[in-house]
Parts: sequence; C-alpha cells; structure tokens
Amino acid sequence: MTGILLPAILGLDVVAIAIALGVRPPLGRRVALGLLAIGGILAATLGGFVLAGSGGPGFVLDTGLPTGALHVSVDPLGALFLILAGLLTAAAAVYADGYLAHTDAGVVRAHVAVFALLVAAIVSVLVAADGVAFLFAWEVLAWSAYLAVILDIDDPRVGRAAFLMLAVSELGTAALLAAFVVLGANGFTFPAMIARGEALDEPVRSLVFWALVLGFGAKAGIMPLQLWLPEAHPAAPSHVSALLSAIIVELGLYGIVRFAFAALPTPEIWWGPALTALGAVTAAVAILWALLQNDIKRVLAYSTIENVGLIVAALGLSETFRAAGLAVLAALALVAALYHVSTHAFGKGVLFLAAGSVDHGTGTRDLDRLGGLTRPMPVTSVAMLLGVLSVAAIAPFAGFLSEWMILETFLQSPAVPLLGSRLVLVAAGAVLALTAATAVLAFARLFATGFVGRPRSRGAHDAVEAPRSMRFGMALLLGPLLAIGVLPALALPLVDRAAAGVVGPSVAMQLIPPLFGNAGPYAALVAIGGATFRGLLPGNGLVIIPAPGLSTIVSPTYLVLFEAGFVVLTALGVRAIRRLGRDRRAPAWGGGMSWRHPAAQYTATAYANPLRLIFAALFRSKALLSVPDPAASGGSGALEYEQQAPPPLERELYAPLLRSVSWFADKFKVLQSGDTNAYVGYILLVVVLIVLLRVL
Amino acid sequence: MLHPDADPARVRGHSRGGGATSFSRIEPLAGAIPVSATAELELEGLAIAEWPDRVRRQTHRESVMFADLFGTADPDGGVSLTLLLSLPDGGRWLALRDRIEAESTYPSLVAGGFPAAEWYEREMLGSLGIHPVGHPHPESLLRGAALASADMARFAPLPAGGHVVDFPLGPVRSGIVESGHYGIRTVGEEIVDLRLQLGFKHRGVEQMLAAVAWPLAPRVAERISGTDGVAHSMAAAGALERLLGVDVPLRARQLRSLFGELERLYNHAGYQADLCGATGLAVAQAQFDILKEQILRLAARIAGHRYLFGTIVVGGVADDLDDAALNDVRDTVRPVRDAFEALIDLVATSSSHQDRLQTTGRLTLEEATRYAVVGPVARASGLAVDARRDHPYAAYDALRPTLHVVDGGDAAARSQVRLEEGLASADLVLDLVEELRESAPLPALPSPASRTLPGDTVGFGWAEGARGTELHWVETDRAGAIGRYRVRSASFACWQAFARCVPGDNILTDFPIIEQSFGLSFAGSDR
Amino acid sequence: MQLTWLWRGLRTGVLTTRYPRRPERMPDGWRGTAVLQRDQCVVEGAPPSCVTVCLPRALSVEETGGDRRLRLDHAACIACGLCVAACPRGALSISNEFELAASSRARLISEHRPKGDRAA
Amino acid sequence: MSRTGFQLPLLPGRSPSEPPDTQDRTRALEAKGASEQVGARVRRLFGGSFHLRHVDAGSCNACESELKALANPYYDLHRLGIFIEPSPRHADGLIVTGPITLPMREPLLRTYEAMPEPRLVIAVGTCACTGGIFAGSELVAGPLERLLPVDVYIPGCPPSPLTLLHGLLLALGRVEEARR
Repeated sequence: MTGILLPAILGLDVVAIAIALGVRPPLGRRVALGLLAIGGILAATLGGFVLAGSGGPGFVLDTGLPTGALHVSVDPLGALFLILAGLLTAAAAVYADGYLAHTDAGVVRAHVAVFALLVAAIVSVLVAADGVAFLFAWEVLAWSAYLAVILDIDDPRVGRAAFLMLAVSELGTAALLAAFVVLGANGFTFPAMIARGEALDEPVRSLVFWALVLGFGAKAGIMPLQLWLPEAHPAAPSHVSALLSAIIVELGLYGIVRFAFAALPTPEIWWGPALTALGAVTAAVAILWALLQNDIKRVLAYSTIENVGLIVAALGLSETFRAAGLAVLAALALVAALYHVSTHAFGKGVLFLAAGSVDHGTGTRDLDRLGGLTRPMPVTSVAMLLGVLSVAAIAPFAGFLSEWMILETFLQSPAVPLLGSRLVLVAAGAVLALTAATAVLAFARLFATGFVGRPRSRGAHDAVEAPRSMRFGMALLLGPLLAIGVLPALALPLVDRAAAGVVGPSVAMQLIPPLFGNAGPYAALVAIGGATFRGLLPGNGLVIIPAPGLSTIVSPTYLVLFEAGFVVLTALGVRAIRRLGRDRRAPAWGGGMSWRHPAAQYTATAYANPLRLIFAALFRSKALLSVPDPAASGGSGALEYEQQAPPPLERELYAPLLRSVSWFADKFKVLQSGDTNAYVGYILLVVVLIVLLRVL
Repeated sequence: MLHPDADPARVRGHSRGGGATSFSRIEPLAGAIPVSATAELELEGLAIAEWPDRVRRQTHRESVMFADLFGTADPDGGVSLTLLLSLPDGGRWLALRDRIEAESTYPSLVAGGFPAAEWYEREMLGSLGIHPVGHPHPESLLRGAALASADMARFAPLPAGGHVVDFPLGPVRSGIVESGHYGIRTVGEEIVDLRLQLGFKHRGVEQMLAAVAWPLAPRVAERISGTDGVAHSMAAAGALERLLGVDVPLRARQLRSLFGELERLYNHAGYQADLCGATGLAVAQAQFDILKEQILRLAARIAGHRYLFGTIVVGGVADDLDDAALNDVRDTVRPVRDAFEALIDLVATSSSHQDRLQTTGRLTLEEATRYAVVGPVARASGLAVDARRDHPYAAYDALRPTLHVVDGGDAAARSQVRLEEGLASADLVLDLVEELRESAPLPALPSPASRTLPGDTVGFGWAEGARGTELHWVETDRAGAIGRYRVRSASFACWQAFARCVPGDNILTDFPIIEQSFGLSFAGSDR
Repeated sequence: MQLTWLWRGLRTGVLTTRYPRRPERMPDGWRGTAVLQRDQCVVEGAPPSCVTVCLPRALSVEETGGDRRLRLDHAACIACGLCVAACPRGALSISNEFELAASSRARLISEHRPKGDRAA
Repeated sequence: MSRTGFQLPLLPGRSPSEPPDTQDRTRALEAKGASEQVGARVRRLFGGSFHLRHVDAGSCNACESELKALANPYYDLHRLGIFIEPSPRHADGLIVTGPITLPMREPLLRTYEAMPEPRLVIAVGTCACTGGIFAGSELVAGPLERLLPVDVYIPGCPPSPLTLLHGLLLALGRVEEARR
C-alpha cells in the first residue's frame, strides 16, 4: 500500500507540472491544482500510515553517478513532516485556484508549474534517504522557491528579495556541502553518514555540527541569517507564502534534526546552550520587530522567525539534555519542538492564506488602512482570528500547548549538571517567556487594528469576501489546527513516534498518563476524561503531564469544555439580568460629543509606539513628522508621520559586511592582473603549499 | 509718548461717524493712580498698515508687549480696531486705533510683526466679520452660538491619515473640570499635534457688562472667572473710575491689594493642590487644599464671601475691615504662610513629583514673548512681566512686589514660580495688615453710583490676578451709555501659547500635568 | 521623602466636619441668601429699587389677593446684598443659613401667603 | 458694617422676571414625576454609595472650585460614600453647573443620555438653578430645568461646600429640606 503511494504522489506532481504548462487556464490551472491537492492528501495519508506503524516505502534508484545510487524512503520523522506538507499543499492548492483566477493566463501557467515543482521538491526533500539525493532535492527546492517568488515580477523589490533569499540559501548549501563531504566519506546513505559522524573527533565534529546548523539555519531564518525572510515571504503570492513560512522554513529545522542531531549522537556540552541562546535571541528580536510592522504579511514573516527561534531554543535544550545524558528529557524537548513545528505550520498556513484573502478583498495589507473587516469578510476574519489565537499561544488553541510544553521543559533545566549551561537555559527561558508575552501583543494588535473597528480606507470600506475556493482552502487547515490544539492526546503520540529514535526513547506515556494512572490530585479528572472518550481516541486520555515527576498538568480538552461552559453561563447570566430591568441603548461615550470617525481609532502604529519608544535604542528607530501649514488647507491638513525601523542587524552587521567585501574585492583586484605568468605563479604557490602541508 | 512733545494730558480727538468728538484723555486720578500708569491714545490719522512701523520707530521695540487687539462695532456700520500695547519700562500703556468698514479686510498684524495677535484677529473674524489679510490661520475662533450651530462634523476629529490617531478629549472630561475640547493627535504615547477648541462656555459677559447699569459692572465682572473675581472686579472698577475721574482713597486701595493678594494666595495653593493631584502626590494635594480652604474661610469671615465677590465697588471697596478682622487676617495668614514655606521645600525634594514636571510642556522665552503670555506662565519662561510692577495700581506703587522669574519654561518652572509667588502674596498680606492698622479709616465719600458716565469716553483698567493681567476696556457712546466693554483675560492670552507647547516631546500622560501647570481658566477665556 | 509626607499628613490631625451628624454653621458675616420679611413690605407704584438692583432678578412683585407683595426666589439669589442696602423698610436681610438645597423650585420661593399656610 | 447701596434703574430692554419657556417647563415637569420615583429607587438601590458625574455647562469656575473643595480634608466627600466618577456610564447622579451655554446644551444632554437609569440630576449654583445673572440671555439655553428633570436644586453663587453637602445628602434622602 505505502509502496504505491510515494510514486503516485511524485507522479501526480509531475503530471500537474505538465498539465499546468500544456493546458490552457482555467481548465489547466484547475486540473493541475486539483492534482496537487490530491497529491497533498495522499502525502498526508502516507505520512499517517508510516506514523501509525506501517513500514515505510523504500526505493533505490541506480543513476550511475559516481556518488552511488539514490535512496528513497519514508521514516517516522519524515512522515510527520509529510503530513504537515501534504495538508498544507492541499489547502494552498485549493486556495490558489481562487487566488490566481484573475491573473494573466501566461503568468498563471508559469505560476502553477513552479508551484507544482515546489511541492515536488518538498516531497523529495522529505523522502530522500541519502545525502546526495537530499542535497539534489534541496537545491531544486531553493531554486523553485526563488522562481515562485519572482514570478510576481511587477515590483523590483520582489526581485531583490527573492535574490537575497536565493543567495542566503546558496550560502547555506555551501556550508551543507562541506559538512556532507566530511560525513559522506564512507558513502552517502544515512546509516553510513551516521556511522561516520559517530567516528569523528574534535574539532571536526563541532565544525560539522555548526556547518549543518548554519546550512539549515539559513533556510530556517535563524539570526543572523534572517534578513531575507521578512522580505521574501511577503513578496510571494499568498499560497506560496504559506508554504514558505509554514513548511520550507521548517524543513531547515527538519534538516537540523535529521543530520546535526541524528548523525552526531554524542554532542559536545556547549552545543546545546549555544543553540538555545541563538534561538532565544532570534525569537526575542523577531517578535519585537513583528510588533512594529504594518504590513500583515511582514508581521507574519517576523512571527515565523520568532517561532523558528523558539523551536531552535527547544532543540538546543534537547541537545543540552542529551549531552548531560538525560535521554528522557532530551526526548521531551524534541517532542515539544516538533509539536510546535506542527502547530506553527497549521497556524501560520492559515494566517498567510487569510492575509492573502485580505489583500485580495481590500487591495491593501497595511494595518493602518484596514479595519472593520469582520462584517464584509466573516470567513477570512474567523480564520485569521483562530490562526492568531493559535500563534499567539492563547489557551486552548494549538500554539498554546506546544509553547507551554517548551516553557515547561525549560523548567527542567535544573537537571543539567553544568552551572554555565543552567544559567544560559534560565536566561533563555526568561527571554522566551517575554517573547511569548510580546507575541500576544503583536497578534492582538494585528487583529484589533486590522479586522475590528471601522474601516480606515476606501479599500477596507469596500472589502469583499474571498471566493469560495480560497475560503475552502483556509477552512481545510482550520480542522487540523483546532484538532491538534483541542485533542493533543491524539496528536502527541504521533509526534512522539517521529521524535523517538532521533535523540532518545519514546516519551508518549510520560506525557499522557495511562488510563486510571496516578495523576495526583487530579486523578478523578483524568479518570473521567479517559472514560469519556475511551474507544473514541487512540490516546489514553485528555490530560497532558508535561514532564515526568511534575505535578503540573494541563488538558486543553477540558479547557475547551470549561471555557464553553463559562460562555454559556455568562450568556445565561446576561439574559437573566436583562430580564430584571429595562434595556436601554445609548451611543458610545465620547466626552459629550459623538465621535464616529475612523481616524479616532487606535492605529497599529500607535498601538506599538510605546514599545518602540521603550526599545528605541534597540530599534534604532526614527520618526519623521511634518505638520502641514494649516493655512494651506484651512486648518485641516493631514499630518504626515512616518516611522523608520531598519530590519535587525541590517545596519549593525550587513552594511559593514558589504562594505568590507567591496573593500577586499577592491584590494584583491590587483591579483587579477590578467597576466598568464602571474596565474601560473599562483598555481605554483598553491602546489608548494599543499606539498608542504603533506610533508608536515 | 508717541509725540514726546505732546501734552500728555491731552489726546487729539478721533473722528467718529461725522463731527469730530473729543475723547477725553483718561485723566490721571490725582493722588490715587500714578500718572505714568494711564493709557496714551493715538486715535487719529494712523492707518493699521502703519502701526507696526510706527511702533517700531517710536518705541524701544523690545520693551513693547502686545496686550490686546479688539474691534468695536460702530453704530454706523464701521469697525474701530484698537491695538493695546504695554510699555513696561516706562509703566505706560499705548493704544492705537483705526477705523475700517465692516466686513472689509485689513492687513493682518500677525503678519505685520505682532504674532500674538493670532487668536485676537481670529476672534474678530468670527464676531465682526473683518478679515485679516496675510493671517496664517484665517479661520474664525468659534464661540457660543456660532459654536453651537456649527456642524458637528467640525468637531469630529479631522482625518489625520495614515498612522496618526485622533484622540478627541472633551468637552465633557473626567473629574471636576471646566468644559473645553482638546483635539489631540497621537501616534501612541507621543502627542504630535493639538487643536484647541474653546468657547464652549461663552455666555456673553462682555455684552452683559455693556448692558447692565454700570455700578453693577464689578458684580458681573466677578463672574467672568470666579477664582479671579477680585482681579476682574478690580479691573472693571479701575476702568470705570478712570472713565469717571474718581479718586480712590488710600485705604480702599490698600484693601483692594489685600483682597487681590488673598485671591492670589488661595489660587496658588489650589494650583499646587491640583498639580500634586495630577502627579499623584496625594498628601501634598490635601495639604495645599487645606491652605486654600483656610484662606477661603478667612474670606468668608472678613468679606462675607468665600471668593471675595462683592468686595470691590466703583470708587472703593464695599466694606472697611475693622481691627478684629485685620487681626483675623494676620492670625490666619501667618500660619498659612509658614505651612506654605515648609511645603515648598517638601515639594521641591519630592522626586516622584519633580520628575513628572521637569522638561514637561516647555514654553521657551522666545515663544512666550511671541505669544505675549502673561502672569506666572510668562514669568516661568523668563519673561519678566507683572502688572503690579509694570503698571502699579491699587496700593502697589508703595508695595513694590518682587518678581519671581525663572528660566526653565517647563511645568517645574511654572510650579516653582507659583510656589514663590504664593509665599510672596502671604508676605504682602501681612505687610498690608500692618499698613492698614495705621492708615486712616475709610472716609465717608459720596458714592459715585448716582453719576452718569461722560459721553464718548474711554476707560481702561487692569489688575494682576493669579493667572496674569486682566484688562478691562470701557467705551461710552455719545449719550454716556457703555457702547463697548472689552475684557482681555489672562487665560485668553495664555491659551494660544498652551496650544503650541504640548506637541513635540510630550506624551499623553504628560497632558494633564501640562494642563494643570498652566493653571488657566476656560471661563475667563470664553467669557 | 514619602515618609516625610506621611508624617506631615498624620501630624495635621483630623479637620473633617462631622456634618450632617453634628450641625455646622457658617461665619456670621457670610452671605448665604437674602431673607424677605414678607409682612413688612407692600409694594405700591413702580417696582422698588430692591427689585431693579437685583442682577439675577430674584426679587419680583406679584399680586396676591389685591396686595402687591414681593416674591423672593432663593434659587436665583446670589446673596450680593445690594437689595438689603436698597430697602428702606428693613424687610430684606442677609442670612448665613447654608442649608439651602431643595428638591423642588417651589420650596425655594418666598412669597406672600395667608398666615398659617407654610406648606411648600 | 455698612454696605454701599445703589438705587439704579436697569437699562431698558431687560424686564424683570420673564416666565420660563412654558412648553419646555411642562415637559420638564412631566418627566419630574418619573424622576422622583427614580430618585427613591436610587436611594434604595445604592444606599450609602452614590456616584456622580459633573458637567460644567458654562459656569464661572467658582462652582468647580467649591465642588473640588468637597474632596479636601475639611469636607471629605468620600466619608459619606459619595464619589465623583470619570465616566457617566458609572454615575447615578449628574451635577450640572453653569447657565447651560448654547454649545454645552448638546454635550450635557449626551452626558445625561449616556447615564444608566435610575439617575438623579442636581443643579449646582444659581446659574444652573435659574440662569442666575445670565437668565434670559440669548446666549444660554438654560436654566437646567428646561432641559432635564431636576431632582435637587443647590442655590448659591457659588454654593459653599456645606451647602453642597446638604444638597447631595438631600438627594440621598439623608437630611431634611430647607424650611422657609
């Protein structure tokens, strides 16, 4: 069964490319996207089968290349990502049908073809089972992502952003290549690479680890390689943005787990804390910048960096525990990280699709020009709201449990024997807690200023709801988003199976107490929860205990029930009170006057401004204000106010870097004299150096 | 002073409507008001366009302070424009007057070198319909009926556009405050623009002052701004006394100064209480409130009214104070003075209070001069003006109060100036009590109330209240009835500077502090 | 610093009035409202000077049963005292009464009524 | 102590004591019946706690000064359970000062409208009670009783803090009315 699925998926993708190119839209577009959606569902099904315990399919393709045959297979880790990628692909493909409906026919053909190529590349990366196949798929992915972004070529800034993305990706590939060359000395199959990795000595081991982190981090947007992400993700069409932010970025994390973790099973003691620190800084900086953005998609892109930072911090925690020999905790941290990968993928996917709908329906993504969208765009607004609640980690939505698990795992850091590591972890935990709080602020701002209130511009005033296919695409993701949040007992064993074997044992039973097990003071609730859903759910109950020996427990399922209960009680209470007295409606209090002007609403800029002032030194932000001469416009001129906050590290790192590169290029120009004798001389010099190195 | 060789006792007539009628020179009140304190009128043959140049040529430009600009609708349809200037160095006032047709235009004095005339010209645009040419913001300053009938959309926040939020505040605001509307524009925390809309409390006091029997004018003037009642009634009485040529006995003048200083004292205490309330210094607020209440109770005992209404009448004061009352004043004010002094030190060292005041709502000397602000607001910006010193009235020629001038221009400076002035007022009251003990009792003079006002005459009076100099200007028509009564309150002079010093470095939470630190009255400004 | 304020606040002691539990009174000279001795004045001819001098027009003349008597509206009285000085008969005086509030306008009007009828 | 007295005719055009606008007056009085019931309910419902919202409708600010004085340690309004509220939404009573200038008419009515029922209206100062010296002026829309059903009149120019206390307690039914 699973053996047929894999070729079928890849086959569907290839056929989709052919149809997209060969058949005229709208038919070609619709059929190709439909095939992609089916392929996505099949991929998710395949992943599900593998995680459920079926053996993964495996192939060997002998290509006759000197590097050996290409291996293809699906293991549990890949299967988890296949589920995510499959569902997102299906949603994005359905969504794209409406999104591209009014685009120029020629562009649509290219769009759909490139999109299909991108999907094929994603699947290939996930099923590649040797280093060469992986790198090949990785490169196809990088280039197809580049093409998918630049197809919207109206805007020169888009070209620049896409090129930046490609450049950083290639930089990462160079680092990966170096690491793979070292690891692949005994062959490029994964077992061979792992065996080689185990045998490596210091300092090569560390170099390989950090080369891998650098290589995959470039794709994931870990600081300081995050610069391209907030440029490229908003630039792409929204269904591509969704895949970029929800899947492709996370493939970088997949790579770190697959190679840096699995192939180097005995980490150095400092890797984990360093990784955690990197992740924490990335998360904190990114969320602060997210708060300043007025473009919805930029907010989402910065939030993606923040979540990557959070996951990387958890991965670092896992490495720290592993280095300290705490296998169960290491596995817990990894499960938390992978669970967050899943919740973030669905949440961010929904958000990007909803952002695209807003752009589609109003013609703008500027929060200061939106507002009042809940009435004209109900489905989009609900999708956005659920996505926001999840990504902002509001209980009981999906992001809450995963983020809470990460923070709970951080609370286990006293188990680490080394004081230095403990200090780093404690500091990182504090930074991440602050990040989580700021994320709530950033997303409250997004929804409060962008969707509720009164429309601030013509476009927002005349907003129209997205067409059916776009609505359906968004709805397709809401199901899994709600399910994994509300029923974590269903999802966690799957994640646990994916994580098991990479760094440690299976911990599902630690997370989800056995039915009628010892759950301390909450035993009764645990028992009821288990009994109620017995036979309906594959898991053992509704209650999660985040770490062994800990008395903190949480059950999003119960939370949903209780919260729904509160809502019902409140509604009943309000009704009862209303029956007591006469109901009188009065206009909003406006200081004795009626202010119904949309300009009297708080804007997104105003919402974030206090924080911008507090962190002014960090943001290096400037505000430019020009008050028009009232005489010119009868005293009612519009104020011009603009804020500038350059992206993080742009001035601090990239500008000087570029300057020094040009400076060096300038200096080295003298070497490139064009004189043949000079070049022969250089060659001679290198030969002498090599000989000397050999001799020594 | 325009014509150094001219006889100061005579000012040439002004053609009005037809035949030349003579404006009587405001006669120096022998023995009562120093000669130098009277107004000089240049009433003839000088077009508005020539005013700035004339003023520049014939005065020390830097010592000229803009005081007032107003129009008088003549019965025949013309409008007489009067520019009133203060020349503090010589203790003189200077009035220039020209006549234009109604609904016509004239060269804006804002453009002509009197930037402070901005609101005054906008006020005339609204009330008389005369258009200043070259004015930077030629919209009428809406008040009263015009404000009520104006489209509500006018007060709806203007589309700020983009990132800026309109933050409308008022006219009904929280707490026990006067009504006025602030159109604040913010980008979150920072205030980037402020549009003031006053005039909600316009109740036509000027018209009423002109219509009411003239001896009652001080009673109406008290109700321009209740907490400046003494200053306004003193200015009104002064204007009518100069118009009538009435002499005010020394003791009455001393009593006027006493009441004036008591009013300044309770105002300064109340001001500090409000400011401490704005910064959350609750004990200090209560302490200053106690001092204010003690003075108000003293006033109720000695004058029968907590706000000293009814004390000033044309020609003198309503009641003399006997020795028992004077003792009461001394015994009440002395402990208040000592408490005030102790509180000054405490307030100055309360860091939570001072932190909120320093650099908040800064009004530079340049801006203060530009908008010709008065009173403690001016003195806190380094502008040394005080009608009690520059144009002595009542008993101030002998008292010579010291000026408290500070450079800062911020809320802390305004607070400091008022603290020092409160103490100085208490000292002046104690001095006055001693002098009153020795001065002759109030003579039984015939009341001037039965007299009729001379026709075609101008009377001008002023007083330094707690908020600055209040100016009252009375013109009679040919029959001796009051044809025009003009009130320039200290608050009106300061509000336009307030509107300028809020945007910029200040954040939303600074706003109530800036408002309290100016301590202005809406009622006085709206009239 | 805060302690200094605290100390100062505590040292001030209790100043608060116990009103309404204990009666309060305003100073003797304080002008609370005008008081009209209705019986002492029957108006003849033009409105008397006490009426014309009253700025808020709290005093008026009204006809009751053939008599023209004064009517004083305490709600309008600003207690300036000008009418007292204008009255040659001593029918008007100023009281330091401060409990002036009322729940209806009618209660605030002193007018001539037949003796014995004091219902508001 | 002798007061300087005048005998003065007012200028022509101002006839003493004009009757208030009869139509407005009737409307106000009709509403009054309801408001008295409401007043009784306020006393029953709120007992000791009474929250007030103040609107300055054109006073000379002496009334404001006296209202503020109620918070000082001599009078300490809070000891009686009476509070000044920033928002009319939380207020049981409306204190109005001033003769109701034309521009303040609308904001005043909006404030009243914004208050939950039951609500009391208290006219503070001569201006609010009758228009005071501004009565009959074309520039005022008052007195207050023309616009809103007034529950308690507190006369005085300005009313002393003790008068205000008497009036506020009268609104709560905790003191006797003035007898004259």
